[in-house]
Amino acid sequence: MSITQNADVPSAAATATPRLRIRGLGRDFHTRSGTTHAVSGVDLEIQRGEFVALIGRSGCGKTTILRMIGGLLAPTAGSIEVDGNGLWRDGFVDSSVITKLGFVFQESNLFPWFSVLDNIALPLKLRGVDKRTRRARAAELAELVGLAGFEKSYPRELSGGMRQRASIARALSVEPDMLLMDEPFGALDALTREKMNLELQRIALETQATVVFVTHDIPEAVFLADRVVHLTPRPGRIRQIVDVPFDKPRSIHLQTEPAFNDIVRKLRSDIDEEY
Amino acid sequence: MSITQNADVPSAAATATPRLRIRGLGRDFHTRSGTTHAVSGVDLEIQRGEFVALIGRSGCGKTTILRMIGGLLAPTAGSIEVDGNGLWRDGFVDSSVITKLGFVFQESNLFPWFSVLDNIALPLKLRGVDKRTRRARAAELAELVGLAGFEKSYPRELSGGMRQRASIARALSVEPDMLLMDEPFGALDALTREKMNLELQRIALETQATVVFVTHDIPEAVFLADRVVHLTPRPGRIRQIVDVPFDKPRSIHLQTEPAFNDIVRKLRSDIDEEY
Amino acid sequence: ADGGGAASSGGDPGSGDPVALTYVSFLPLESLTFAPEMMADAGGFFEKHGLDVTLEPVNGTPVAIQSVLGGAAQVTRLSTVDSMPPMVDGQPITAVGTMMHNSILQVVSHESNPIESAADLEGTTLGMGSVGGTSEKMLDLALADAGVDPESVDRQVVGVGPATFDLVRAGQLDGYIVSLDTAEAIAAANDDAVTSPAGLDGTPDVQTYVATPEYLEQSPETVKAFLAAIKEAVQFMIDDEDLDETLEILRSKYSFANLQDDAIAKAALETLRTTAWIGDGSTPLLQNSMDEWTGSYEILNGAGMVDDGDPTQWIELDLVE
Amino acid sequence: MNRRKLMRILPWVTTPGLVVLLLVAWQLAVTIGGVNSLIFPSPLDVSVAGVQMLGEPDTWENVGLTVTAIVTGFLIAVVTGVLVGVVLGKIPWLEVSLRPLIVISQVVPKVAFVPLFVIWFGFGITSKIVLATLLAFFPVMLNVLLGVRSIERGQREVMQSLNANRIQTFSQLEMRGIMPYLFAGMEVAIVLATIGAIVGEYIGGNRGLGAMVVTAMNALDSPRMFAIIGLLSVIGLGLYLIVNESKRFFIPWHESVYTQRELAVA
Amino acid sequence: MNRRKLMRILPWVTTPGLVVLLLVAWQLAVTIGGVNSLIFPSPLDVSVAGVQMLGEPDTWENVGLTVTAIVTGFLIAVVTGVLVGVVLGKIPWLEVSLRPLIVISQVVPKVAFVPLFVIWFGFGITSKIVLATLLAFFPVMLNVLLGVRSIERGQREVMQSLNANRIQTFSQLEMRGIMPYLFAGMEVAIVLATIGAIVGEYIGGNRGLGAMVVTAMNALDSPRMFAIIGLLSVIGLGLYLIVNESKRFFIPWHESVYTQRELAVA
Ligand SMILES: Nc1ncnc2c1ncn2[C@@H]1O[C@H](COP(=O)(O)OP(=O)(O)OP(=O)(O)O)[C@@H](O)[C@H]1O
Ligand SMILES: Nc1ncnc2c1ncn2[C@@H]1O[C@H](COP(=O)(O)OP(=O)(O)OP(=O)(O)O)[C@@H](O)[C@H]1O
Ligand SMILES: [Mg+2]
Ligand SMILES: [Mg+2]
Repeated sequence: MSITQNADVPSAAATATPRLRIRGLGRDFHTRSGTTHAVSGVDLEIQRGEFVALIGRSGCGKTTILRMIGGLLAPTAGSIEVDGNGLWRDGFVDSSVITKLGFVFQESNLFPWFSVLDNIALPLKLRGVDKRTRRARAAELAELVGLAGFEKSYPRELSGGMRQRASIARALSVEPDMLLMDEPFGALDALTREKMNLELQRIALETQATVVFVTHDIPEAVFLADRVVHLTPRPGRIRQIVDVPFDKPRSIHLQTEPAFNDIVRKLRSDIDEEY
Repeated sequence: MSITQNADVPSAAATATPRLRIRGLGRDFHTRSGTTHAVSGVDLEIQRGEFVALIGRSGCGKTTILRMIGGLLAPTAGSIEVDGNGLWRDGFVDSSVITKLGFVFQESNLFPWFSVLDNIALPLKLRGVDKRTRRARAAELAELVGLAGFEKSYPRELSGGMRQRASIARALSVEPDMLLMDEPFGALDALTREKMNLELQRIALETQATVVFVTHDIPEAVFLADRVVHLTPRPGRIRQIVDVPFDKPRSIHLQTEPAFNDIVRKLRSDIDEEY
Repeated sequence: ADGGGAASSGGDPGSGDPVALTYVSFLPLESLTFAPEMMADAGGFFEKHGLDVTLEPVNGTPVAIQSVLGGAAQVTRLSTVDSMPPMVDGQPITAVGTMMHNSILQVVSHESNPIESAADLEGTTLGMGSVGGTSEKMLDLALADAGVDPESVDRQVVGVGPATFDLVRAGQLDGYIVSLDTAEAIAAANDDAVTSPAGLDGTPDVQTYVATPEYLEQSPETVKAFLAAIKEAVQFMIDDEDLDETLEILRSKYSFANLQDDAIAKAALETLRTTAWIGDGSTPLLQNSMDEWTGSYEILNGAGMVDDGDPTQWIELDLVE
Repeated sequence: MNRRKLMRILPWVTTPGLVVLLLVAWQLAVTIGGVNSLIFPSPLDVSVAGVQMLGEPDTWENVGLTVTAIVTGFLIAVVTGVLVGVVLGKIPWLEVSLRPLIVISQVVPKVAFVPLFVIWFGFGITSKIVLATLLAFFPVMLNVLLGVRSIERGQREVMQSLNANRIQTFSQLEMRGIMPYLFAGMEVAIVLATIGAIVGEYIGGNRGLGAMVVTAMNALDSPRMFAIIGLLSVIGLGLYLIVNESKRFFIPWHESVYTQRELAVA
Repeated sequence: MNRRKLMRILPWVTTPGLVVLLLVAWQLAVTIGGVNSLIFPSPLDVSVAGVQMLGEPDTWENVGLTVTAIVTGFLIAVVTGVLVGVVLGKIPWLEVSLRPLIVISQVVPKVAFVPLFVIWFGFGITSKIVLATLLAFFPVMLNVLLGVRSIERGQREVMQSLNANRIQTFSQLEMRGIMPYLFAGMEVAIVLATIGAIVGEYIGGNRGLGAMVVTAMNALDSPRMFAIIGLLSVIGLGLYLIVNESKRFFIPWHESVYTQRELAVA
């Protein structure tokens, strides 16, 4: 499957309602030490099944944007529409708008009172899936993320990377059609990471999920995404949106091709300029 | 300065007492779901001023080793000597052995009741440095890690990467002569990371600090370290120790040189074999 | 207000600074039961006898006894039902003067089911301040005296205030035991209330001041001065025909509803000065009577409420002049 | 490992040891120090009275009554305390409005309302249960309130992102997150429920161990009184330990439970 | 922003509103429902008595005494509770050995020790302070204990890695980490200290508001008794609110404080 769009006016040509339409999105934080303009004037449209990566310097507002899209943080400006329906209304979220959401947090946020398996199965439990089915599914996912053998462990008995993988498995358990991931592979070694990248690509294609993916790894962003959104900090604004034209599914060997590395290099030098 | 050693018998030739001598180090965890052999039979000698990187798959025992060296977790086998003095005795730590320790944790572990500045200045406070001096030093360090302007913020008002940087600044504030770092740059974007790598190299050289550095980024490990220790998981054992022969200080351009990439590639393929 | 004038003459127990003494009452002072102490205090009788008396209320007779035994206080006032058991046990307390010669406890009941004699108590549910306390002991004595089965009376702990009368009205209680002035107040406020000693006054209960023999040995003059002051205070109230001056003096220092109400206060004081304080009139005020004392002992002993002992050991007869 | 076992055995050694020490000191104070036996009877006298008292069937009936009052009051307090605590914890404006009234209901001297209690609830066990509940409610509610407020934002966001409804958020997150707080509250609450039930027995009716204490006191039978108090203490302690120990089953995952275990090892 | 202001103002509106509502219901119950005015005098009678009472200089002296006893007892309980809680929190074997005795000291009916109190501490304020302390100590200690145990392992390790000594670990980490727990404990403690001081005044002596309640009760002056109880409630509430509000200054960083603020915004 191949997604092709015009590079500079994202989604302007789209005829159907986009999965996600973000207009003039902004968020300020008021604290003791003054006001932080974390995000400001972000416009973005994302189609169903599209994979968008957010990159940018630490503190540029990636997490803030993701939390607003996920219905966790009220914007102080602008609007977010999901399938044409407003997500935020007067600071309150309309949660009926996103039903099958998978959110991978920057911190793993596992529940200390549940075992790894119960943590992974939690979303299924909330949907009323019966115990046997959800345990089976959770065990599959634990296997997928390389946690086989640790199903009964408590989160505190896991290493940092293992916790992160458990939280990825939890987000995947409901087969989400919208997946918001905040540096999900940040604590993983290169090879586990590569494996997870391929799995994520497979899952996203299979389920036609819309993915917004925050990372600080530029090759990773380019490898996975249909479009890479480059943010600049304070206030967090979109500096550019880069289309990645390679067909999907992509193989790991893509990373050695010059066209791939051209995009990576271009992004890197653009980010470099900020300093 | 250039450190050259025989690759396979680390430090065997060293005549002086090594800064750190680890013998037969092991650690088991007993949990509900059975016993995990997290680390087993690790032998390692590290000289004063040496920079050693630990790499290996997620869950292979890197953090566990670091915590034992830092006096935070009692080994269940083997011994650790610092400057020839035993660190652990009957499960109790002899904390007089390491006095100027800087520990960067995998989680940032900031204190929520302190501002960023107070968090960074905490180690100085414990050493009785007067308020004005420690504030000045903390402000310098905040600047160094790119947190200028956020000195008064509380940890919860920071982004993930900013928290991690604050915890690095905290560890550096006492000018440690032993620095244990657990994936310190894991949540940073590529460019901030590069900058921090250079700063870390400068500081380590200037202060002659002994550094043990956990990372999952192989190029980073090779760029910074005198020796790279490659661990394999369950039980965590040393698979190989690779010497990195380049002179220090190293420039960022080293990363484009073939000799550098040969080492990186070799390590990557060795780790690859594990799968 | 000529209270000081009333105490114009008298002994001279000490010279120089007033002697300090702590008196504990087993109930809060705000009851006319303690009119003598209050009068001695407010009327300056203690002062006149060279005493600096602190009046401290505690919650119940046991604490009062223990305060005296422990030395926190020197004098208290006890009914024989309460004082004789520890005396038999060999506790060091001695009766030094008799304040009241019979119980002033009253039973309050409802006119639809009045309790006016010990016989009426049979089969009732009766409220009282605490289980096993003075009221219950007096009740048991009266029941034994009248030949009523004590088991037939169900006892419940209640607050001994006027509010509890609602329980009587509602039929949850048949009656409850209160002190004299409370009874007067309840009767005054409720037309349907019946108050009566119900036989509780039939048994000779003697209320005496007690102190430890050790203290008596050490400061006999202070005890004598205390008794003399009380005696003069009582005499003053007996002499005060219309009780107006008495009330005025008491009100100069104390203030509570029963005291503020002329009718209730006078009625209660009248009963006290014509019966309880003087008894049958055979002994001078406050003077201990060995006959009365041993008689009371015999009855308690007979009812099985105290063990065998020698009551003459527990009493001093020559402290009131 | 060895130390861990030691920790399990230790309380069975040190606590009785301390108790014996206290008893010896007490006996010495009474026999040598010359404390009046009416104020403070000797442990020997007390144990004689205790043995006799335990032989009376009445005693056991009263124990049953008192324990029933304590446990019932405690359970009601826990259930209502959790409900009120969670609701107020999530609806700040309600909390802000109701808190003063709740506080007043706690500080108000209950003695003034005893007549009302008796009128409403009679002389039976109900008024004791009500008093026990009244006293035990507050620490449970306050700790639950704190617990709800202390739940990590990240964990809350997980539930939000999963579109969990109120009941689910309560059962999967809040109910479990507040457990450590709830247990601290319950430990105070069981103690207060004990006090409440006993006070209730002092001031109304004539049954229960509280009434027995008063009867013995009025009879100036100090040894018996202290024996009853000893019995009461053992009951209170037993109930407390049940609450405390149940923590191990309900929150094995909490730092306060597993660090204790680990401290024995590390 | 607007809502935040509202939250600040709200309690000043709703609480008096609720109080007025209660008073009206009470007045109606008395006048229409025919509750005996001795059991439950009408609010009007009570306020008349209250105004009169507030005019007596004695009242203010008694208020001073009672407040002194409460506050002193509370402060002693907090200091000792924190010390004992921290020490026991860090030395499990000591905790395991002492806990039963501490629990017993709490459940034991204090009434048995009233004579001892009177003998040791006299009729003055001391015995009231002791009772207030005794009651307030337990929740403080228990919550501090829980707090010490709940300190995150990672934060502890930071201090360990910095070679911090015990005092430093206490002052920089434990003292601050336990604050939220301590405050929950102190909120219960101030209420219990109030109860303790008042109970202390019941059992002996004739000063303080507790004694005034008993006096009024014995004097059969219900309106006055309720007026004193009202005054006591206001004092208890005031003290409680001081403790509660001081949280904002001591732990502005804690979820329980700042989420409340944010809830008003988000
Ligand atoms: N407290 C604990 N209790 C039980 N098992 C533990 C505990 N800490 C670590 N382990 C186990 O020890 C092993 C090594 O963990 P460690 O944290 O050292 O891994 P790591 O190499 O740091 O991994 P990562 O890169 O993911 O951080 C893991 O299998 C983990 O489950
Ligand atoms: N709760 C908050 N209160 C105050 N300021 C906040 C809060 N959350 C985020 N910020 C500020 O908003 C800005 C953006 O934060 P955000 O977490 O979105 O960054 P990020 O792009 O995710 O960074 P990182 O890569 O380090 O995770 C930062 O400057 C941060 O200080
Ligand atoms: Mg982020
Ligand atoms: Mg790790």
